[in-house]
Amino acid sequence: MTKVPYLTPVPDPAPDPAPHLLGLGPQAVAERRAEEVLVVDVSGFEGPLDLLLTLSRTQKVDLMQVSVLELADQYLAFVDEARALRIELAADYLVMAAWLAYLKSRLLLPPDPEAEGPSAEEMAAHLAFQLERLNAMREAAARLMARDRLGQDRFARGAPETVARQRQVAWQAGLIDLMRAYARLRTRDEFRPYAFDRRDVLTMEQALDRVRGLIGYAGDWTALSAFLPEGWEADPQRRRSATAATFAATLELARQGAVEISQAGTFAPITIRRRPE
Amino acid sequence: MSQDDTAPDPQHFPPPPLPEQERMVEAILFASAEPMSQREIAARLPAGCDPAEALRALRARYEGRGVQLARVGDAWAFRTAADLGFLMQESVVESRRLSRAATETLAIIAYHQPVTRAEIEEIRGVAVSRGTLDQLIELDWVRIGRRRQTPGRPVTFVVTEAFLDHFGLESARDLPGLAELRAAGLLESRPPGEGLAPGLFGEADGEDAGAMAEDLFEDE
Amino acid sequence: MSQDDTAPDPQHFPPPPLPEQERMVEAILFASAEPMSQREIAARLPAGCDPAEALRALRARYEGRGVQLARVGDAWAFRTAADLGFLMQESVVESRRLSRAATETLAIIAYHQPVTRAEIEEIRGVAVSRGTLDQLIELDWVRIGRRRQTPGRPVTFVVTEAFLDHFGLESARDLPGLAELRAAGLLESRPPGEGLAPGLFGEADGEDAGAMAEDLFEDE
Repeated sequence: MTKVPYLTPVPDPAPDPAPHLLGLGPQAVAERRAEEVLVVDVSGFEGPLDLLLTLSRTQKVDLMQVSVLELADQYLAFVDEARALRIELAADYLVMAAWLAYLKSRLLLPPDPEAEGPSAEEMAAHLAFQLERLNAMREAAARLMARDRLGQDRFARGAPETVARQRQVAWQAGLIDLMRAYARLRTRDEFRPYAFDRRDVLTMEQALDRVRGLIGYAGDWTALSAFLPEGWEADPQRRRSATAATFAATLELARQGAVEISQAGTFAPITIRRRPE
Repeated sequence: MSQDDTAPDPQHFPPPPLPEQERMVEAILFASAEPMSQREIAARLPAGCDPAEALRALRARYEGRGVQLARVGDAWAFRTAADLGFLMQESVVESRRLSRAATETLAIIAYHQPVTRAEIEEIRGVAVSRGTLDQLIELDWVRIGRRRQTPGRPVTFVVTEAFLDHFGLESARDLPGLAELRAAGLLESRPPGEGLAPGLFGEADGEDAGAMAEDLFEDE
Repeated sequence: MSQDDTAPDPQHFPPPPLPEQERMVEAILFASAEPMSQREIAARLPAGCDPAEALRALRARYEGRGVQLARVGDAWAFRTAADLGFLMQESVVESRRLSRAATETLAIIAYHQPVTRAEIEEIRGVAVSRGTLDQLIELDWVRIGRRRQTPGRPVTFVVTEAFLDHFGLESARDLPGLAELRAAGLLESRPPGEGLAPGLFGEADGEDAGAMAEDLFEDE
């Protein structure tokens, strides 16, 4: 169902053209029919509960005393009338009608002691409660709307003053900055932009590549120093860098589960081997 | 207010005397069209001020005046006295009349908050169209609250500070007739009786059923 | 005021008492977006009111308050009391690092004061912009000292008390010397003669070379 407005002209179920319409095309007949459909403003109701609430007012009793049986009759009569007028009611109105018909029959029959679930009276009481609650909310809404509302009865300052955002810049400089700046200037002749000198540095990536390649041959414990690249052992600075990078690389490989590392004691030579399969 | 806000700060001057603080709060609130929370006010005051005390004094001072200091939830604002509204009729901005669906939905949210869409539909007996809630949210009278910790974790709706401001309420507890409605049991969500018409009375479980029904009733 | 406004009109109720008129004017002026003339106010008030009297009373009432009833040309409006204008400003303090040029210039002045502009430029190797010195003077960290008794009698620059205060120094003589800076590891450059070709680095290109290196470490 894609379109269910409350009021849709019902297409004629029985194509039984009246005599005076004979001779007209079927389309013209349909148009005439559509014009005859009486439009009743069912859309004025906010659903079946609203309709029930309106009907209950005709009983001219307090909502607590409303006769649900009578209400059911009124509702069913309304639905019948709408049908007679060929007004297509939305599905929930029909569901409500069916339920009320059921409730009515339950209310009229002597109670069945075997029956499970709520009794007919309980169901009727719940319906009455729902009507009362809807009515209460409707009254609350009216009271709310009748309050002294802002912009209608109460007013805010008409000319609010804008708060100026002042941007204050606090310049920051510490003594260290100052001294650094001065030192930089005074040592300018010896100053050079900081650049990493890679000539004597073995990176961890390089070491990792190297150890990965060699570890396949190290089934037995092999000293870490054996993995240092050639030409890096002699110069202390290069050896330091190569050792550190290689050790870091083996740690990484150990983490990956590729090698095992062993050291007999503090400062003892570090040995590694491929992890046995 | 946290400790820090009230703790004396040795780096600052002592706070101005209370009458002066009252003047300051008066100026700050007069200048703002929107309610301001105590925290916001305090942020504008010199260090060490106590807006709560100043607000109390200020409110008493404006008692019975043409302009009043109104409490709006956790915030404060100057508003003209309601009995003088007739003088400002020219400045009334004609607001679009709210539909009955919208006013009812608003009342249900205010009195039952936090409330889920399924609960609103249960009370009204009809699907709530997206447009109705959108309108209330756009008016800044309703906002989405926390999710209900029930299956489907449906969102709940609550009313806002702007709602309180608009309707002249200090808090949602001051809604007219709230106590009576509660005493009458009309704000309890009574479980619908079993065997009631399915889909009509709240058995529509949460968002999905609502969304489906909504397509059918887009025009309210 | 025309005669008609004040003449008693038998068709209307008697005008409200003056305190009530005062309340009304208070509300009208509060809610108005524009200052309102006495005539405009009168047009809003019930017949027979005396806005002039109400305005007088209202003005007296707000005397010394945080908000004042101010006369704006021929019209009236509420305004924040002049002495509380500072509350209408929300100051956002934005801290920014001093530029490299300013820091260096400041350092040179601190270490060499009193120092002329030409001397600063000689040490920095680049021209010192007027703006840099202006900024330091505005910050009250640098001031103009005595003129140097040399040809041209150039002005000298010295650091101020505020400078010493800000940097926590008792006197400019407390600034550590180069040797101390180096010992403290504050000299980033390597000791000279480590196999670097002199002239390749750090010569002549003052700002540029430095700025390049600096970009790696701090945003200025």
